[in-house]
Amino acid sequence: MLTGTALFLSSILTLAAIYAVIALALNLEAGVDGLWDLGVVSFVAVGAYTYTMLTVSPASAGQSYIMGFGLPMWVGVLAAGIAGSIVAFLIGKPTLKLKNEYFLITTFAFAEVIRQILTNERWLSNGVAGVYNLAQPFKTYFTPSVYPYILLLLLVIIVFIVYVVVHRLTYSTFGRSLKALRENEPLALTAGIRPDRFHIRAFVIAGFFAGTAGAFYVWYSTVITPSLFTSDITFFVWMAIVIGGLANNKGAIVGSVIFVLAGESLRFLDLGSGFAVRMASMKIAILGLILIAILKWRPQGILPEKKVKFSNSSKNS
Amino acid sequence: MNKWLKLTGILILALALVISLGGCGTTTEETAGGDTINFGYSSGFTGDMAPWAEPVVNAANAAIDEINAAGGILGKQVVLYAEDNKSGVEGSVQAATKLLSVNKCTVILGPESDPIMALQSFAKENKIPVIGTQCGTSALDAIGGTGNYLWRTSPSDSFIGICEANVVKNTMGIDKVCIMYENTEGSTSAAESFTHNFEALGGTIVNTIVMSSNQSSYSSEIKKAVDSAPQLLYISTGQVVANTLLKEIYQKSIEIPLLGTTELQNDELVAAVQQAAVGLMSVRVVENEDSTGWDRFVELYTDKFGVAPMAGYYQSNSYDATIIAALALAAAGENTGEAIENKLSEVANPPGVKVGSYADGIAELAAGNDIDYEGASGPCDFNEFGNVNGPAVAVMEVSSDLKWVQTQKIDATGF
Amino acid sequence: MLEVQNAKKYFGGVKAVDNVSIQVKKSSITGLIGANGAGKTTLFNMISGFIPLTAGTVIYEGEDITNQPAYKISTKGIVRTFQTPLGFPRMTVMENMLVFAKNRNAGIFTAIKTSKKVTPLEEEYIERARKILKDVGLGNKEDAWVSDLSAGELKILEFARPLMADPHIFLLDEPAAGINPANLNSLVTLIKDLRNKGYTFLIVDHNLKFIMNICDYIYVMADGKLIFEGLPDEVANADCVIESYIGKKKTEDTVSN
Amino acid sequence: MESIVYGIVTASIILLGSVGFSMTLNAENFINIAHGQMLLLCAYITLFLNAYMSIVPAAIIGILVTGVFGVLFYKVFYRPIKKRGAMVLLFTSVGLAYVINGVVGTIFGTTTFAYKIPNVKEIIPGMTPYQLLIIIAAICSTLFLHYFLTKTKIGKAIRAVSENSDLAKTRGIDTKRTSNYVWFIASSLAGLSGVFLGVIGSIHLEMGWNQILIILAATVLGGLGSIYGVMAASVVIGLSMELGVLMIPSYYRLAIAFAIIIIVLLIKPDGLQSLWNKSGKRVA
Repeated sequence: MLTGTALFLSSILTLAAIYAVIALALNLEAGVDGLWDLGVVSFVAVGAYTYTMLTVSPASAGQSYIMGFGLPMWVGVLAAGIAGSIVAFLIGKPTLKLKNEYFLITTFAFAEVIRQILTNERWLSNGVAGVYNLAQPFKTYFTPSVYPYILLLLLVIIVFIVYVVVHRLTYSTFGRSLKALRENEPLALTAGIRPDRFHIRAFVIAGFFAGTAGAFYVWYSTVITPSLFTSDITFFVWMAIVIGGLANNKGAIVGSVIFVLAGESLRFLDLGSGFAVRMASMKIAILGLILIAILKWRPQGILPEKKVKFSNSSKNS
Repeated sequence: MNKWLKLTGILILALALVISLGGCGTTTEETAGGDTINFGYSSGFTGDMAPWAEPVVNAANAAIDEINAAGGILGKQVVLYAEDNKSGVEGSVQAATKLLSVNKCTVILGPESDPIMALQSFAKENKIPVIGTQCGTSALDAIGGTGNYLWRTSPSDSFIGICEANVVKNTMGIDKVCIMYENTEGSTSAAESFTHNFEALGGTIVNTIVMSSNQSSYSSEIKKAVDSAPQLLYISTGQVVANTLLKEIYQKSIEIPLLGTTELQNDELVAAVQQAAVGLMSVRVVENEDSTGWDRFVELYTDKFGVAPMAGYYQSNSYDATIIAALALAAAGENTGEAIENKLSEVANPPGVKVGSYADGIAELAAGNDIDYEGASGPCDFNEFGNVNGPAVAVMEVSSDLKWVQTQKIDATGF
Repeated sequence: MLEVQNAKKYFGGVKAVDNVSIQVKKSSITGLIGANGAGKTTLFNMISGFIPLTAGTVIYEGEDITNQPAYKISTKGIVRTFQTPLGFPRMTVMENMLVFAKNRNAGIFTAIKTSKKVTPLEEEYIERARKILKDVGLGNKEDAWVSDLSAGELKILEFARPLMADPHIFLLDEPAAGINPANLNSLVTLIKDLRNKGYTFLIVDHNLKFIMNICDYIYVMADGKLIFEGLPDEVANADCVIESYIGKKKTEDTVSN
Repeated sequence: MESIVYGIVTASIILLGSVGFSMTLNAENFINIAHGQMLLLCAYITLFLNAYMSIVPAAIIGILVTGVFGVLFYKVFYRPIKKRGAMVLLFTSVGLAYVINGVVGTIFGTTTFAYKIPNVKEIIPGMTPYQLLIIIAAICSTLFLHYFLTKTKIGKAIRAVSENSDLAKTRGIDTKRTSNYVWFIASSLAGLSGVFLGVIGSIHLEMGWNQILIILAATVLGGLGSIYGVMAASVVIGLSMELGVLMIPSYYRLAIAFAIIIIVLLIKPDGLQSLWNKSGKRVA
């Protein structure tokens, strides 16, 4: 029982780690900078598809997609990040001047349009049928029973790297300027901070990491279809950072893990298969209650935004 | 920086611990059986596939009850663990992992098209057979079968497509068809298969209209379809779209005959749209000679749940998959995925004594006979890729008193 | 030093600022008074680049800065404050100060590469900020959330922040609003001190007494037009000012109560 | 021509769902994601009642009950945390949406349902009596809201609260009472919209999620809480979807709507209301 649970746990933690990467990216743009981005899934989708199209072999009979270069995975991951950045730049350039709710709905609309294109343009990415049986990294070196742990280890390392990068950005001058824009844009202007430039940088960086997360998502699911990239991912990651604590990078990770764990551990609430379907609905309600409860008793999230102190900075560094 | 180094160190240590635990697990897992035999069921209890969830799980439970009533398998009772795959790929991986590692299931039943495709390598690597009961995707046509751990008891869209095309072109004598399908994986696959086969038979597709899900109206789409002057409308959608679409077609007094996919062959749809469903046709796979399988299942299911099963809800496919898995396990005499995998074809396919229930099956097995299970959904004979085809198809139609009735049966062996 | 020539701002049909010209001399304290809606803040917004001019020019140290974006104008040494000083609420006082330090364009890649929390350059700025905070009497508030400061402390921080960037001219929007008399005196001292160090001020305020007390030269606006200019004494005695400004203010007060 | 009729019908459905949402957004200043689930809730309550009575009384009771639920949810979930800002409220409403959806799913199961209502034929191309009813309901509810907010005493109070709740309090307006009205009316309108969706289509668990997105889009496109803006936005989205299908493949129906939203917002960053409302101040 224990070992089986460990295996299941490692599988869902892997998923949590992927969400954590997206959450860290979103946290930079939405938590540190104050962008209400409801289209973060578009970076993930474009990253995932770029990765897949570059790393798979050419389309076989009955399939149809572009590229299929069979490039190494790491090239694919890097390309996924770059593709995410490019999409972020293209979306951000015209939309970043919009205010909160307007920005929110425009980014959401972009995400929907991108998903519709991926759904309907068969020649591009094999449409709704998607591409199946995609490779996982370092798979051949390990036995299948150990591999889930290896994938988890790999993703933990990735989360750690992304965390370090985002953490450094957050507490750099750059991050401080983003926070200033979030807190009081007119005042930030008088400090000589140029909003459009800083916003687009934050957006593009977030696009990069969310793009790479797309590649990791493909590792996890071994399948790519447009239905993977609904706005559920966006809402999920938003909830993770709100629960974890907006603008706290550790919070983004903690929020992702807690939210995935909360959802998945409800699978252990078992009243037998006869009730399984109704239970699935009830679990949604329980998840909702958990969310409400956390927000009620910890409105700033589990790990609220940290106070930046310099008073004894020499000892702390 | 030191803090980070420490943190990484701890994380790696923790992971190493987990891995070593997992490593130990693999050695014990093979032998761990427990007092029960565990079957897993993975299906979309939430999300797009949710309308099908209850009926299919009920059907599997009906089978489990029957198995346990007959003394279980190898003297052990069977427990069904049902997990929500959230109608998608991500949930499918989670559900399957949980069923395999936590519930120690030796077979996973149920997944739909996208979800089962996500388990392609999972099934093979973990040596756990996955038997789809409600997936039509043609992507599965040539990748399953013994050794690949993927199976299905629901017919492939490719096969249904051939049947539908034959029925439309040859039996009804219709040449011009307009296709309306929803752009989801299941619906697209069915529509493409029909298109391909209908054109191969010399028919003309006058227009293909792809619909987005969840719209409040499809008036514009219907108008486009009618303008192309087809002799028949081929409809491939989920429940929700079908409800709106059929109502609107009725409201516009459009008299063009309608052929829906098997999925639309259910009573909820008819109850929902009432008169608008009258005349809706649909094709399903049946036995060639008069088989009692379906009737027996209808009776059994109705007794248990108070409503009759419908072909479009894949209940019979779900039921059959459960029974076949149980028979395979009984035949193998060993509760492992690998053992079941190797016997699935054998118990379901000829040659052998034809059996129609689990009790008959184990009796024959005990007598040392090879068996050939004939199920509620048809003969359930797997081809080399783990797909089932049928010997005949029935054309179903909604009668004016709002009942699905069989209007004709056509031999499908020649298709 | 700062010159506004024939500035006009029309919102639709409303002439918010109509052909106003003012001049601010170096190391002076220039006042701008007028009733609510007289166009003072609009003029301010135009100088600091927050809203574009309909017509006219703004010249700063001989350079035409008309309609340049706000972030650019502020880097030239023109800083402004706002009527309601909020600061950056969910940042500490020290962070608030550092935002105004001039190293804000530090590259992203440098940031990613730097493992130190505080770079040597920032160390310098932190020292500088501490000194300024100490000077203005906020020395013990370095690590406080700005949202936790009192209104008076916020006002003072409003002055302290721009000092990080070595400004040349302060545009103060209602600095005396909502301040109690005791704090007001220290504010006056602070402004005068800074002026003596060579800083220049343009102040918009309601509070006639405060303006009269502090300013070297005063402009009076009403209904978007400049109606009077002169030394504090002259303004205090000008009929048109009393009539238009003070009279209006009274009626306004009665209305809002 | 027919497409215009389809467009108006679609617009009315969107409008009916959006006016209530727009009202809570306006009065409470947060995006209430659970609004979509109020549609669902009412559709299912009406479905339950429909088993015992005909659709009209069932719907009326259902709508009133939903209104009461709306007030109740506000009191239990939103009001205690109102001070904590729009983000916390928004995600609390997401949580509540899950709760409603989950509870309804647990009780009714996951299959699709329909009301016991007679089938009808179109009276003019693209419009059945049901659809005509929807158009009338959409127009009436908009007019009612306009009248209510601008002419009645309680409506004026609601507007005062939404513009400046502190000031309204000092002027002696009972903000709690006005909030109750807001939530009752908004939830009832959501309920009405839910019943109509069930009438023309079917009743299923995803209907709330599907609707809230288009509602959100219409409301933002209209210009956040402006009722005329929402009207205009609904018409723009409805017509662009139906007319767009004539030129672009129909599977891009939804994409067309979103593309229009992107384009409009890039040209008019304050939404459609800025077309007639130059000062950028919200009206009604």
